Amino acid sequence: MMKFLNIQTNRRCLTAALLLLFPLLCSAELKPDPMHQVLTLPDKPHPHWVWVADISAASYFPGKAYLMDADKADMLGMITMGYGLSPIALPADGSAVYTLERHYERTSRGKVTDVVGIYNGVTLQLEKEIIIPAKKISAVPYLSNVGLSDDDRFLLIYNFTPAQSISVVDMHKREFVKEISTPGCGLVLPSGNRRFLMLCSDSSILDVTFSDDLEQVTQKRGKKLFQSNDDFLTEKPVRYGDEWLFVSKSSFIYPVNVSSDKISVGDRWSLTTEKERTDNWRIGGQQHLAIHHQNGQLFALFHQGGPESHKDPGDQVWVYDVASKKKTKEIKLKNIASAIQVSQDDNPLLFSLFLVYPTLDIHDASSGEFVRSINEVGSTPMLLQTPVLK
Amino acid sequence: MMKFLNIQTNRRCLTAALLLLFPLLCSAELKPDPMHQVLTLPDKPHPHWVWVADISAASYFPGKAYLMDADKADMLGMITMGYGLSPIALPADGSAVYTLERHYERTSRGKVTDVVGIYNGVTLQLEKEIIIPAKKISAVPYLSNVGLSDDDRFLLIYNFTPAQSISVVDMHKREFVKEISTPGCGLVLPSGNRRFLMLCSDSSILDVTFSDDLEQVTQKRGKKLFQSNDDFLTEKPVRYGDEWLFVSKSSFIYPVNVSSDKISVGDRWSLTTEKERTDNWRIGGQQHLAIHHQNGQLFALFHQGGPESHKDPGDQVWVYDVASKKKTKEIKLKNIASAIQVSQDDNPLLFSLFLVYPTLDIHDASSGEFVRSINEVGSTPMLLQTPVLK
Amino acid sequence: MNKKNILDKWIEGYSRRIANVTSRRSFITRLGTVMVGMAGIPLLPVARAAGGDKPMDADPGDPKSCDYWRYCAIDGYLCSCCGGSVTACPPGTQTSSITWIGTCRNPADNKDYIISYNDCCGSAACARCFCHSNQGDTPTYMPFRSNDINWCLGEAYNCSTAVILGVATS
Amino acid sequence: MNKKNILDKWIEGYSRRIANVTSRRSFITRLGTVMVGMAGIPLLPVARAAGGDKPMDADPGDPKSCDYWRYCAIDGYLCSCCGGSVTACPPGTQTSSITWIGTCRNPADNKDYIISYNDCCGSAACARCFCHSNQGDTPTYMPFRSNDINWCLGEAYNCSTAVILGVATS
Repeated sequence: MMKFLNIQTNRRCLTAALLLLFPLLCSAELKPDPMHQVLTLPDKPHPHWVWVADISAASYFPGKAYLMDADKADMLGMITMGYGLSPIALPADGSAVYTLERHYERTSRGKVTDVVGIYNGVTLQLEKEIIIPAKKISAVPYLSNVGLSDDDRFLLIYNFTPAQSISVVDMHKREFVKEISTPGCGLVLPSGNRRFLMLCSDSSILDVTFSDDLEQVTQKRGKKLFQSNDDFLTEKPVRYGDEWLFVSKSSFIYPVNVSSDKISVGDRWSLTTEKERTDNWRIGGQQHLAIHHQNGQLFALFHQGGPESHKDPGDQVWVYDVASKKKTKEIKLKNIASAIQVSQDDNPLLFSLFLVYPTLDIHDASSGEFVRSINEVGSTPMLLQTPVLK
Repeated sequence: MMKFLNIQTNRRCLTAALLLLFPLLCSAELKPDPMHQVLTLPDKPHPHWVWVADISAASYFPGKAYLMDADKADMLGMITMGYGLSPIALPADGSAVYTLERHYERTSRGKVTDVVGIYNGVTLQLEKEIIIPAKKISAVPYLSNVGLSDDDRFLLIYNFTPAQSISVVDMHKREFVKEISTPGCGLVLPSGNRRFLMLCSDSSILDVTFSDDLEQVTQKRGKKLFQSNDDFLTEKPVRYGDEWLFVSKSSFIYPVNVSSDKISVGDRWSLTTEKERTDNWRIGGQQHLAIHHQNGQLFALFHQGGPESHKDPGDQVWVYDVASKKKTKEIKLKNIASAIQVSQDDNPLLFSLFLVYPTLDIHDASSGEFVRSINEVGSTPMLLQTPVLK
Repeated sequence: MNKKNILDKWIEGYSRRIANVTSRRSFITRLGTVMVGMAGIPLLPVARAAGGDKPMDADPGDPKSCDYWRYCAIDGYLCSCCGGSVTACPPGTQTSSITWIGTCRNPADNKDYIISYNDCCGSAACARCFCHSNQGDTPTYMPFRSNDINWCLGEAYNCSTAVILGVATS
Repeated sequence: MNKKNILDKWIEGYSRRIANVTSRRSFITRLGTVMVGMAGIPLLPVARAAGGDKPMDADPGDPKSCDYWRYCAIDGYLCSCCGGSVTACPPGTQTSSITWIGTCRNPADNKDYIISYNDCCGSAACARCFCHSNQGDTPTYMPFRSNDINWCLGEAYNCSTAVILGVATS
């Protein structure tokens, strides 16, 4: 009934065997195409690439990471990551994309397996899976739920079962190393080659250092950063050099310096003037801070809303010079946004999206001008991640 | 750090232990609610229930089956079914819902496992999984891809790998029995207690009978039903008593009678007049026929379109008296539809939906009047199935 | 063509709050990091009608609407729209063993109630009646008032209920 | 607010065809049930620029548009919009070992070409540029011209390409 035909790739004419079945003309104007091609990416990430991670909220899976080229308004590829969504991790050499994936034995039920996926940075093909304790936090995804040590060797994963801990995976040896128990503290904020910070529920910072083999782990609990839950720090800080910049619900920046053995908390400063606070301008959204490292600029997503609107989307991005703590620009977004990110080159782009629409908006981060939108980026995208360029 | 408190259900006040932590007042106007309740369905399905199966086309999984109450405009429950989508099967006693599920070891990749799920008809909890050969067709779901024998004992599953076969599962013994090879023929149309039909690619019908233990299987290949691919029969026939009513691309009905040992093909008759054909009225959509068994009515989904528009949605449902082969009514739908179904009671409802919108529309099947819509039924629903009421 | 879908619902919910720039009164009762844990309690299957009952005078509003008072700190799909009720999970799901809580004011008696938002688990999301309110919501590192966490934890999330634990005195 | 999403795209595609009640000329070339099978051929990874090339004069149209002539019998997401090209799969996917075929007329030379719609597999759907055309499409029981089948078969479906096999004489 069925006949299988082997067709040679890059052939100009179909084989004689095929000609017996199809009335084909070899003098066709268009030649037969090569078969079974799979594209690869360029060797190095481009600064105007951006990963858009989609939580597929109609089911809350699969998590999908779309790689988009902002200049060409084009998609470059994607990775499918299992149940829910965690951020990806991008080593600076561009050689790989690390994913954090949850899989059920029966799609949405049965035995849980959490894995770190190592995808080739050029082919996006899965190279290896590292099975880790099935404890990763299942939540609205924040960048602070997973991170790479500064030298890209250790992947640090925040667990919540609700017992809190950090899973450490050695990406050089490609193996899980150890789980560090961190009761009362959450998130994971890499702060050196063998160091990370966590935020604790009493508003103190946990400062954790570890040795290569994880045999030695030191935990230091700091003082409370704030006194009241009324103005807590959000889970969405950004790293700027040796500092973590936290932002509070009412838009104060708390800088935490990790350059020395003992962390130091700088004076808080406000992103808003008194007039702006009176007018109810405040930070909001799921990913509301971004840093341009070279220019020393902080981008923050603002909207007008009540004190409980800290997760509401914003319609403006305000730009600050971190050194002078001054606002330098207000960018009115084309569309409201729940997440922002900025590219790390000399002509930086501001990326933004609103989780309920699969549209990626691109503005010129310097001029604030709208550049373009890219449609159909998943169904409910939540996170924006740009390649690390060192 | 964390304290676990046991809370009694149906308690009027919280326990003393809890009072130490929460400043609670026992004289509250609203009593504490019972905890950890899970609802059940009534013992018997209601004729105005309808199962809406969603393929989640933004990822093509998970397949979800929503049980909706058309009278109350309410959802009753759902079942999640893994990758892609197959129809469910509903035994007439309402005791169970049978699903056909595909699961990957890693959500969207890795080892494939196909299972038949047996869900309790009242609790919708999974009672048992039967692992079957991982060969079920992965395709746009049609009701004719799976079926129950007339006595509800054997579940028949159409496989396509692309080798074609039928998997037979004994639902009394709850075990897979046998795979029947059926080269060149597809679909599975139950036609008795131990019999099913298939449609073959040369337009003939394959008539298969089998013994309880599947030791004896007889296959009879019939004559070609039509001569040209130009007017093929669609994969969406309906069963009416001892007849399968097939419809062709150009809207001719081919009745196939299975009441005797040898199938008989009745004269074809047209759903459209010559004038209607000239006006390009034709059948379309993914589920375009429905039967009201007691009233002997055939419902068919119509639109105006070219000869290649056989999968396009329709905006009218035409109603026929099967006995007289006459059109008795034209129902103008509130919204265009890709699937229709009809309830099996004395006050029948016509259900319809369009796969790109998660909205279930309900019309009075007798008067044709629009009754109501139910919104938010999945994301891309494709199939409508009503309880079998015997 | 009826285009009202889940996305529109989300937008509606957000837009309402974006439009409302005046701050609503905060009903937060500070509870610290107490976890209401109920692991090991068996499921209590109840027939649908019983589970859907709710005294209307003392408990005003529509449990299928995001405006219902108990939902002041919820984030998810309302079980009332998913085959469950405001206090019960839909058929085919399991209740989460632990929960997050909020404090919501009942407009009928003007009292603040402690609400336990018990998630229903073991199935893909219901995707009906999305509701996202953040009264008293805390960040995920202060977990037990955080609605960003999937409280099904190791299981898949279907929908959220809003169960009264008791009244909070101010 | 930009609300153009996948659903709108689907609607657009359908609406265009619903509006067009005059029948388009059918380009069907009858092939019977021949399957073009290529199991066992290794993947050929190619750099992105090379895979995207396409002679424009002889092959007119935009491979990112559902109107492109090669898509006359396609059903799925266009790999051209998904990181692949009209003939190549996106990074991270695998090509299907077997395919379905269609016959489409190239407006440049007015010849009918046999098109192999090779699916790209192993990942969830790309969900960009949905395109559903049915010229010469057959039911699933006549499988090898049926675009309703997921030709990734045992694997998950990501997107579809449209590869020229050759010209069909009439």
